[in-house]
Amino acid sequence: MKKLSLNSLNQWLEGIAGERRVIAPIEAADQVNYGVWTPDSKIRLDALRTVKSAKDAFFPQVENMMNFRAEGKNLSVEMIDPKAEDFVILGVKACDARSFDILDRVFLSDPYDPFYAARREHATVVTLACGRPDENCFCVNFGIDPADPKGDATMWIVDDTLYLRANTEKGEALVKDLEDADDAAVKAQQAKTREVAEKLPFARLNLKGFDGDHLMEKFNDPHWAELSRACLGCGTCTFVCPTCQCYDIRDFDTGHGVQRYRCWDSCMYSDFTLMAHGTNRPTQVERFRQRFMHKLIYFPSNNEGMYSCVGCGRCLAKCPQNLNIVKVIKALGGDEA
Amino acid sequence: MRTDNLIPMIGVVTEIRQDTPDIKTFRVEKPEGGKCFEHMPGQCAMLSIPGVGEAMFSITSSPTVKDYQEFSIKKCGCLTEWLHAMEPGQQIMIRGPFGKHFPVEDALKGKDLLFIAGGVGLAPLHSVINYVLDNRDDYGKVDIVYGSRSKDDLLDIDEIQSSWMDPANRMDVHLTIDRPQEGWDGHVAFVPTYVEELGFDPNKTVLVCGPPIMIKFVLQALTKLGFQKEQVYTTMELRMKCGLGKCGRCNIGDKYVCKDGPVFRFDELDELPSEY
Amino acid sequence: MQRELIDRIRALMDEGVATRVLGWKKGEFFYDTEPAILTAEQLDQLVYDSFCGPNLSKYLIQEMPKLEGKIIALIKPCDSYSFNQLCTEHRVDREKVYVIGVGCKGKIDVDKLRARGITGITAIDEDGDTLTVHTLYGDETVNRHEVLLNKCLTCKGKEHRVFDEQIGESEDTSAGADRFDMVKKLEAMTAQERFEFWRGELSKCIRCNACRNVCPACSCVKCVFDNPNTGVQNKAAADDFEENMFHIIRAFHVAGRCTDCGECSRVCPQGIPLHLLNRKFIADIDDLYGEYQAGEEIGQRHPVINYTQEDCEPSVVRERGNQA
Amino acid sequence: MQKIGVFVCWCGSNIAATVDVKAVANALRSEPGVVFSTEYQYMCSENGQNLIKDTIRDYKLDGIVICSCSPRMHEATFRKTALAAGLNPYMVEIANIREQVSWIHKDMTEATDKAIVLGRAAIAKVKKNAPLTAGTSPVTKRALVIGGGIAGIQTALDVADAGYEVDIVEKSPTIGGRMAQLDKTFPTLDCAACILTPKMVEANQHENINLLTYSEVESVSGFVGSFKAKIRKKARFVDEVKCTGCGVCTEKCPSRKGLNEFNMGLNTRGAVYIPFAQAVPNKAVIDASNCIHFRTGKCGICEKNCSAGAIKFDQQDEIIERDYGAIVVATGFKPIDASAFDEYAYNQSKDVVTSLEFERLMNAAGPTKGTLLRPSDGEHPHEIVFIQCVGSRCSRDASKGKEYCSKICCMYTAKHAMLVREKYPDTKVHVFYIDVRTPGKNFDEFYRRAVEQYGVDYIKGMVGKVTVEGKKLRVQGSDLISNEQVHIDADMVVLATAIEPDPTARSIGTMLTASMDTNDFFTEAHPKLRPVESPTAGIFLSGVCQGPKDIPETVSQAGAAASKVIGLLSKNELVGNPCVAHANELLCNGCSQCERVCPYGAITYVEKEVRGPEFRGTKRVAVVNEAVCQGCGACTVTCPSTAMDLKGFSNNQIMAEVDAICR
Amino acid sequence: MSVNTEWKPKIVAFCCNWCSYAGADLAGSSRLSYPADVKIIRIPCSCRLNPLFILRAFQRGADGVILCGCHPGDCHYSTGNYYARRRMTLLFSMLSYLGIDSRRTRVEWVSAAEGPKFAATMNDFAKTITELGENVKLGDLRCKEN
Repeated sequence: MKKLSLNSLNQWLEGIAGERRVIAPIEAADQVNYGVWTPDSKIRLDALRTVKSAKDAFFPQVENMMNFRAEGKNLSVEMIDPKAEDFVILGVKACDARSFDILDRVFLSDPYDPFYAARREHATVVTLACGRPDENCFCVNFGIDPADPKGDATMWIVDDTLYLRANTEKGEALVKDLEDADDAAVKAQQAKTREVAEKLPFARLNLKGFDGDHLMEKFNDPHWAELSRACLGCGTCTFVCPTCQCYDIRDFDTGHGVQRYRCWDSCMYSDFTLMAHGTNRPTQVERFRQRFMHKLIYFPSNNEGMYSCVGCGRCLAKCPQNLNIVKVIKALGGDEA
Repeated sequence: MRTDNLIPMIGVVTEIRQDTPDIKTFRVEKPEGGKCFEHMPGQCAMLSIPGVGEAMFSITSSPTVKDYQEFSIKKCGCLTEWLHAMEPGQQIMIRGPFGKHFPVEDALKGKDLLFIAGGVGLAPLHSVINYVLDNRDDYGKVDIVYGSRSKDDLLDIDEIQSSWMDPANRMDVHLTIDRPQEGWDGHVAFVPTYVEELGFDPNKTVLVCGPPIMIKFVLQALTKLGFQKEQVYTTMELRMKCGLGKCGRCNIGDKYVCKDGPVFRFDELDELPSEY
Repeated sequence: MQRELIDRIRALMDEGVATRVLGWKKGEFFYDTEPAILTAEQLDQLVYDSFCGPNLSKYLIQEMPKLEGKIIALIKPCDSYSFNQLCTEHRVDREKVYVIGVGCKGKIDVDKLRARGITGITAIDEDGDTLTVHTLYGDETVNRHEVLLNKCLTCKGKEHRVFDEQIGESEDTSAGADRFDMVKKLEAMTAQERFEFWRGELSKCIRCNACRNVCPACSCVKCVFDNPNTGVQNKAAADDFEENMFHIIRAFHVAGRCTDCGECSRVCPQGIPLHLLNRKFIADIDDLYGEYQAGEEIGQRHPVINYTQEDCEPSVVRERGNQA
Repeated sequence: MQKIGVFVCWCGSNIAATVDVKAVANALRSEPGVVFSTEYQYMCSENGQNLIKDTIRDYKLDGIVICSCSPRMHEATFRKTALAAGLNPYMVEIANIREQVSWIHKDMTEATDKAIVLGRAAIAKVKKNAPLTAGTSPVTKRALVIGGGIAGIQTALDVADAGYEVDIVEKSPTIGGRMAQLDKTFPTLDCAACILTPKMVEANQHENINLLTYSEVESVSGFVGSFKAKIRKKARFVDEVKCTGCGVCTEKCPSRKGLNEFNMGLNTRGAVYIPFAQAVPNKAVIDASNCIHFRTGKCGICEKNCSAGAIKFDQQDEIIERDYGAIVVATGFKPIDASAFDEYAYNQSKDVVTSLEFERLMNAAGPTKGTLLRPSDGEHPHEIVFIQCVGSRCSRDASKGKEYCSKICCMYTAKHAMLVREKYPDTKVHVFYIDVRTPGKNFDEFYRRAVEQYGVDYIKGMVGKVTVEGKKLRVQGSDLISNEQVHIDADMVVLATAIEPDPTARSIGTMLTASMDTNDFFTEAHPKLRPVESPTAGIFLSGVCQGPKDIPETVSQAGAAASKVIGLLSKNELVGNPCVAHANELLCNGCSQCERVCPYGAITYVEKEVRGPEFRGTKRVAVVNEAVCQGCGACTVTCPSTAMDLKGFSNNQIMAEVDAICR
Repeated sequence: MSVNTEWKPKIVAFCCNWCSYAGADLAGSSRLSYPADVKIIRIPCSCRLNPLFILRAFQRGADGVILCGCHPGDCHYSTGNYYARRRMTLLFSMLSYLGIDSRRTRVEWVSAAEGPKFAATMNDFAKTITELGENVKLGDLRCKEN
């Protein structure tokens, strides 16, 4: 265990930022999002949640994949080299840290995604334990310990001190020069956090029956129409979600060539599955159902029961009309546990 | 592990045939000649025109054709309109192959085969039929039921008549059109009705492709004739983008059509939500 | 008031006025009320309290084709403007809706509590202007007015512009605030300052379309930004331009029709003050073409589809000297 | 991929001298979609057009781009060329590399580069073009002529003679207009009334002509072939059918306060009056503002004296609504108000008169019965000064006068001078002029006759001031030839005042959506090639309303306008402009905003069953009446969902041009 | 990106067919020159100008956009330019509000008879834009040539 006074945080970060980009929760225009840290940035390690999750660091919202040029009848294609620069992402909470495992299942399974893989390879993930879970946090349901997140290194903030623990070699390299510390304060904080986490309103959601075996039963559940009634079909939940990974591939004609880029997409959008002759999900009920079925049934069915939800609570906080996955779990759940 | 699946290669359209008023067949080769990649019957490829779009099409030609791949494409949207407006010699982008193919090397081997196709639905089966034809001795009796709206909408009619109907090839081809038409002395009936009329032996293995409504009724007809769902294969069409089972839009239940399909056996489909 | 409302709706349903009501229902917490359409059997789920912020009028569009008879809609004073505007645009049929004008004394914004560092909120006791917030980490007291939704701080008044009957008292929560205050502040800045302000705000945009999808004026059957044939379709704010483009065009498309309901800013996950774009158009319209409030009456012809021969020239923008 | 052909025109040296046409053709050849690109000396020539036609056929072109002069010049030509080769005429786009490039740029590189960019934009646009087919609309076989002067009368007669009905709407109680006020006409000096009145009578008696005098057009709606006009027939307070034109009432009328309009207010008339002896229709009219009966409720002398019982004090304005296929504007002119020219003492002395007033003073039917007398004291003037260009060619002080030349003043002043000298050889006549402009048949001979034969004293120079000195008018001017100041003590001064369009022209122009220039003259569709048509289809121009003209020019333009009208009315139906708005039902929100901005009422809403990939069912959608739509595009911008688009100028077409230009 | 030795502005002029495009033709036939940086797009009426087109032009790298139409009251379609006037006023005001220099957008009324005015307007506008320099605030970086 190492430690660092919060007062010297900037100094430490400057040292790291000299060699590689540091991505951290930064407040800009009143909102905290992950961004590239500079000495002028207002770092907000204390913020429980960033608006957007940390997935941007590996799977950015927009990413150029290749360029095309046309001359006469001939085409040429030039692939964009996946960014191969080392970077540190700092302050990732336990829920977001778990989301990387989930995204890995998607992007690093065969055939792996070169863009995502390159970023994963070059990243050092420094997580931060939660000290003050919010009432709509529910990560504990997915076996996540908010007090002891994973990553290459883990941080705790106790009063004015930042405690750090390296979990991997990458992490070790980052913290090795810091002052040693004992873990008593961290342990105390962990106990407190865990105590709160256990008492959270959604600490014990009933996830029984959310598996591949109950696929058709859940799919045909009569509650979907009611659950989705107020859904605006916007992409807020998708875009703030740390595990949503659907994307679109689009072409942009710059006037000098065509850029093929990919960008986040949302299964909540009416054109997500739209083809020239129609769509297989004609109403918001089907689209809404798809999103939650995927997170709670389809994904675990293909991934040894791993849910594609980390309980970060962003959709609870951000849905314009207060729809969210907890309401779905409760409505569709079997008998109360 | 392949990493280039998202990056297409350049293909040249070397030949374009107008098959029906709204279907053209495109022959695609590498700029230096030869096939862009190897594939198996039932697999698909992503064709794209930069700036217009990219879409998944099933490969119509048989893997036994060594020099090129062919795609029979119906005009129905922005990209297909562009494709239909193309001239031979133009380049397009192509990537693939994608998806599961028909089990021509295992489950189908040695079986009596019944192919049932409607309209442009012949395109994916075309690949299998020619594959079977080129390995004729590996399979039992072959029947083909093919129907379309009118005689002008029958795909590959020249090839059907000259090759598939050639007695030497030992295949029974049953053509039908939906409505009586001048100049047509063949059968007139909807495909499902014709299948029922023909009354096939329920020991055959069936490969069916066509419009959803046709498939639904063909399945009913087959059930009546005593076929089991485990004997029937089909291929699906959904909106796809990445082809890698990652972008999410062809996700049906716990399957991704681009990766786990497009070829499915009907008993597999029964376990999926009916969102296709 | 919630009890009174439920009783009255039940009575109306018993009379056969309608079989369903568009209102709000309870969520998981006391604050996360959800727009809902409820039948007589589900009426007990109906909630009407200080957390019923969402403007419901847009939901009526999708209900119109399904309706046999009427639907009851709970409309707050500010929502009544949107309702009228939708009627003007033939998106909602006034005849098919039984409007209960529900009283409103301002709605509370939980995010404002969170922004004050009050987290782990489990309950709120309201006592006049004082709110006692119970949290996992202890209790806090705040002034109610300070945590009202932004739109309540520029309340359009307690009058329902349309209703079949009214239930409950309303209160003007604007406290005399000038809703153009921030617009004026921005206008007073230099061009560079304004540019930086908007870059800072708009660069947060994640193009989730929440602003558009919640907006009662953005009721297009297919938005230009979703339509591949328009040439401006895009799914992501790929760069600065896309961020600007989407919001400028959206604001322009609703100019003259925007009732300033404030939903766009309420739902923005990134807290972008989108209403300041719409409000700029409103300020300009008021200033250049005479005061106009969209949705005041059904059947109005809004200023952007109107003209007078004496209108000012576009050079007025330069002449007003706010280009500095 | 579409196959586009590009044709770059040299326009002789007009384009080729400044634009490297070969380089343009070469650059455009490599644009995606272009399969053919060439240049040629004159694309609009027969050979050029044949080249285009052959290429369209040989290359099976889907669209062509002509880089040439303005589309306003030859768009129609090349569309016909395309059609002749079997290509839809709307698959033609023109890059304007003459007016917008070669004629305004000097640097060859710069001009060539710009020509290439404009060519690219046209290629980008034509690739988004769609073949268009025009709709048709019926033609109402009746014409409306607004204005009953010589222009209107001549047009009406010519149209009527061709067998079509014509309504003449004249705001004053009689037709005849300004020409009726003239005494003699240059250069032949025949009497205006003698040549005009037979035409007036003919118009009155023509079975196809319907005179609506004392009437004004209130509103016009519709479009070429199907105009609908509302005409207000003002109350004459005299029953036109019963009135015999005997004139008894006009003699008995005790009110004598009304200024005689016909005599330019130089004398008065009764409140009930017939404008002049040869008025058509020869019917009395009551000027209510001067009538004692209308002012006090008493009098009624005319009523008592009318044996025909034609006086009708209770007559009301009548609104007549009629359909017309064509409208001719013949609203004429008036002299400008001379009172603005204080330096010529027009306001100070009655003996300073305008030329039109002088015309009345010389006329036998005028206030002096044709004897030239000073209006102030009725004495015979012995020395007269004519001042030309009063208010014309006023470039230095445009607020007072007009920048243009009024064209007719030189000649009528020569006429006046000559007539004075002939009738009163003792009278000295001086004419101050800037230039004497006599470009017409026998005009210069006429002017020289005035100088040489009649001894009119022409002084090149300006008059600085006219001052009243007792009974005399002191004219101070400068003689630019002898370069000295000139002082003349004259008995009369005649001002050749500029002419301007009739004040009613502006409102009529707005009503007809016919464009006008800043002087309120109607704009012709083309200054050289379509001089008698307004840019607004179905609106034709006759006479001075289009620009200053003398009588023969007016009559010939009137005839030309008539022939255009006849050409139009001879058609049973018109082929419309296919560049009209169109609503995509699937995208339409049914919001009615477009309906509200359409100036033609071309958009209506209906409940309709629509089927699309995302929607099936009944919805409220906009429908465009293609015969009524004129293609302005106001609706397209109002529509937030782009459901409304304009054919020929679609969103995608314009956007493609923008992209190409900004590339 | 290559060094911008001689930057030339890109100016898009939307001209209504009936007045301003004819005015441009008159400027041409009168040989009244204006910078080649101005490229004209013909639209039927000033009211056809969709704000989308203006933003599109800026996206693609335009440095200035000008709309020319018939003088108010002279619209060939009688009311088109009145609508255009309101729309453009509001749009320009909005762009200015976002910090885009209001001198980059302009509306001028030019009749078919005003060839000299057309040329003078374009000269003046081009001069203004040249002085303002490259538009960096509203444009799509992807569209820059590199």
